[in-house]
Amino acid sequence: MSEVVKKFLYVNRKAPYGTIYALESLEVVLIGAAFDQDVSLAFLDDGVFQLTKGQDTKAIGVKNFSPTYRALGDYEVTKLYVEKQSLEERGLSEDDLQELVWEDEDDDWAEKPSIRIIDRKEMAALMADQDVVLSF
Amino acid sequence: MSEVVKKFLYVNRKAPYGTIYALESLEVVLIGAAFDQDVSLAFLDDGVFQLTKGQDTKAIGVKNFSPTYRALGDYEVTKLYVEKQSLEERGLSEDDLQELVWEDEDDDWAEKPSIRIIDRKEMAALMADQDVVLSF
Amino acid sequence: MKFGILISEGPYTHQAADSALHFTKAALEAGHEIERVFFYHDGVNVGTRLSVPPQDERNLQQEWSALAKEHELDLVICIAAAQRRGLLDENEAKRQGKDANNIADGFRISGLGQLIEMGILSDRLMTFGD
Amino acid sequence: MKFGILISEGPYTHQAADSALHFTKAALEAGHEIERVFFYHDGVNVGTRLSVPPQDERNLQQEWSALAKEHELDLVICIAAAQRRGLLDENEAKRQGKDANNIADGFRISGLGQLIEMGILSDRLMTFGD
Amino acid sequence: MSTLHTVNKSPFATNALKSCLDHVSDGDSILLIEDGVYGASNNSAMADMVKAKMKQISIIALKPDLDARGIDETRLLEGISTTDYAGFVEMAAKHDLNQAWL
Amino acid sequence: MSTLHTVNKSPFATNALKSCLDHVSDGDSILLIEDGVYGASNNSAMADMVKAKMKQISIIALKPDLDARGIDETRLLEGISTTDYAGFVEMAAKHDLNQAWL
Repeated sequence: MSEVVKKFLYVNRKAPYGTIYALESLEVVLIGAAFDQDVSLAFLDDGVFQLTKGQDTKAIGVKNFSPTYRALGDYEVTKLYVEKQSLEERGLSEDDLQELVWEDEDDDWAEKPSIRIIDRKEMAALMADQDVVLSF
Repeated sequence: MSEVVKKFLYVNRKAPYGTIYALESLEVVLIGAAFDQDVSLAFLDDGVFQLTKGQDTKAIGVKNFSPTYRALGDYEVTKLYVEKQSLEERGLSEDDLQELVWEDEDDDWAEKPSIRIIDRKEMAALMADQDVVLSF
Repeated sequence: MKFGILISEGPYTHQAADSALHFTKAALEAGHEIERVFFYHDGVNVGTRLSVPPQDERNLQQEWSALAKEHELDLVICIAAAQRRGLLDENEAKRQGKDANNIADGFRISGLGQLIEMGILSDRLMTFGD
Repeated sequence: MKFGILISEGPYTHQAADSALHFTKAALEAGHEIERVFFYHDGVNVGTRLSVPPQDERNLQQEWSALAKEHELDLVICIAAAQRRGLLDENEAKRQGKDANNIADGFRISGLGQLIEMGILSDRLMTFGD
Repeated sequence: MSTLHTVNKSPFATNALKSCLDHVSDGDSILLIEDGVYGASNNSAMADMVKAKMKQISIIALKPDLDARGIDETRLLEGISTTDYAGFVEMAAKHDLNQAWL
Repeated sequence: MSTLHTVNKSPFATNALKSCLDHVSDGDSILLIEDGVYGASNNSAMADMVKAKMKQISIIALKPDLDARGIDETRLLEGISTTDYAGFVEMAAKHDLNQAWL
């Protein structure tokens, strides 16, 4: 719609299912992908829980949207920054998260990881270097 | 409506104005007063902020409901338990709270204080000794 | 045993209305009675018939309405909370001069006294909120 | 300077819709432009014309509608969030087979793309939520 | 007299679990539901606070909510048991009182 | 480049202020609004955490929200200034970016 390319950061600080913010944040990301902006996602505090493996919502009757994160690569949303300290405080490591990948067109469609574990300082720097921050 | 008298405790743990829970809790207390039950109010955590003096909401355009606490005595709601540790953590003392009183019919209408500062242990004991707890 | 159920948050935004639904179903299956279900704060929004959640998600209003029909549950929406949030039945709409109402089948609007009464008449009052 | 305003919580329950209103008024008074006001999550409930807050309280829907009229503001309610929560305009009601609608004057329902577009077109995007 | 306390918030996000733990009486139970089940996980910064109370009271986590969040048995703090909605109802009936920490 | 961070939660209730303080950059400002203004009060258990960051960044509290909650100037942490909605708008324009800590 315009040739402006802005840096958009989606900040996810809340756990999934207890409240709807994680799901409705993901809905914005999916729609936003069509706008060809420079998109990053940040997961910190309880937001890191959104990416954990093995979510099974059958018994609470709520839609399991965790598989949708695996589709983000196809939408060219490939930069998911996860804060190391937030994982550690919650007793989690990278192994507890889903494996998310994207295919790099410029590198013979090689599969590359979308999740990048960064520390708190790098997260602060990432946040400072944006044009638009959307908080959920 | 019935001759059962139950011990009702209204637990207030949230600050006023940022969310509506404090106001809508007070509305339940006022209606509940007509039912002749044994009513107590507990203020702990951010709930202690509900009782502070000097609230002036003009500039935020929201109704100031702090004067309503002063009317509770007339509704025979006379037991407002405030947790000492919650006050201290917030840098508050009893002097920062409104003075709330009730008139004791059995003591020649003597004015008595409605606020009772109790410590955490007494608060736990108060909570355990109820028939119905309503949490806000 | 008689349970009273208090729901303090709106559907979908918070899980409270889901948890309360599952608890209520489990209580009925175990042979308990449900004295009343009272909707307060944003909980009143569970009772709008105008919601249209995505096809692949649960419809909480319909599930509550169906459960109420099956078990003759008393689903009560607080009138004061409902007025603030725009939840009306036909009478309220008329009384307030509004041209539409949005309450769903199986819900009724009444006063806060019904919450206190539920506390008195129930053996246990369970709160689901935020 | 152009501001975009995002409101993520419902009226009265959270102060967010109040804070956003005061900010928007102050921005207009200072001579800034408001690119758009976008209502998401429970924020969509600001736009119901069926709310009847107590007489001695502010009426947030009416204040937003009046401000929009005076300054030709674009008040956009997210369609996906609105469907879940039962906020409909006449078209949506028809499309969904509902017998009533509840949107207030001055608000319009549209897609999430309008939020992204607001982020692109505004100099600053301000978020008021919970 | 004993109370069933329910906690539905993540202990990393709000002070609800901490405040609940500070106000329980001997013989009470805490049922962790919704985002509250994160308080049942081991190796977290909250684990010691939770463990310290487990001599005095029982802590139970709702399995449907654990499952939704991908928390399996290997990630539970030792001594925390799980239950389903039927068990939740049973616990509510067994205790004299319910207190929700919202 | 600098950011205006807004915090609208009580620091005694949620971790929003703490997380914000952990992620600010030099030259940023934090504006405390709504229940966030409780973070501006002195003598509280949170005061040291807030004070520690004040060399690096400015912390401002919204006066209409302080007034609503009965927090007068004698109760403010030293070094915290106040502003009104017009000042809020000015700050938002002056900084390059707004980040809300919800």
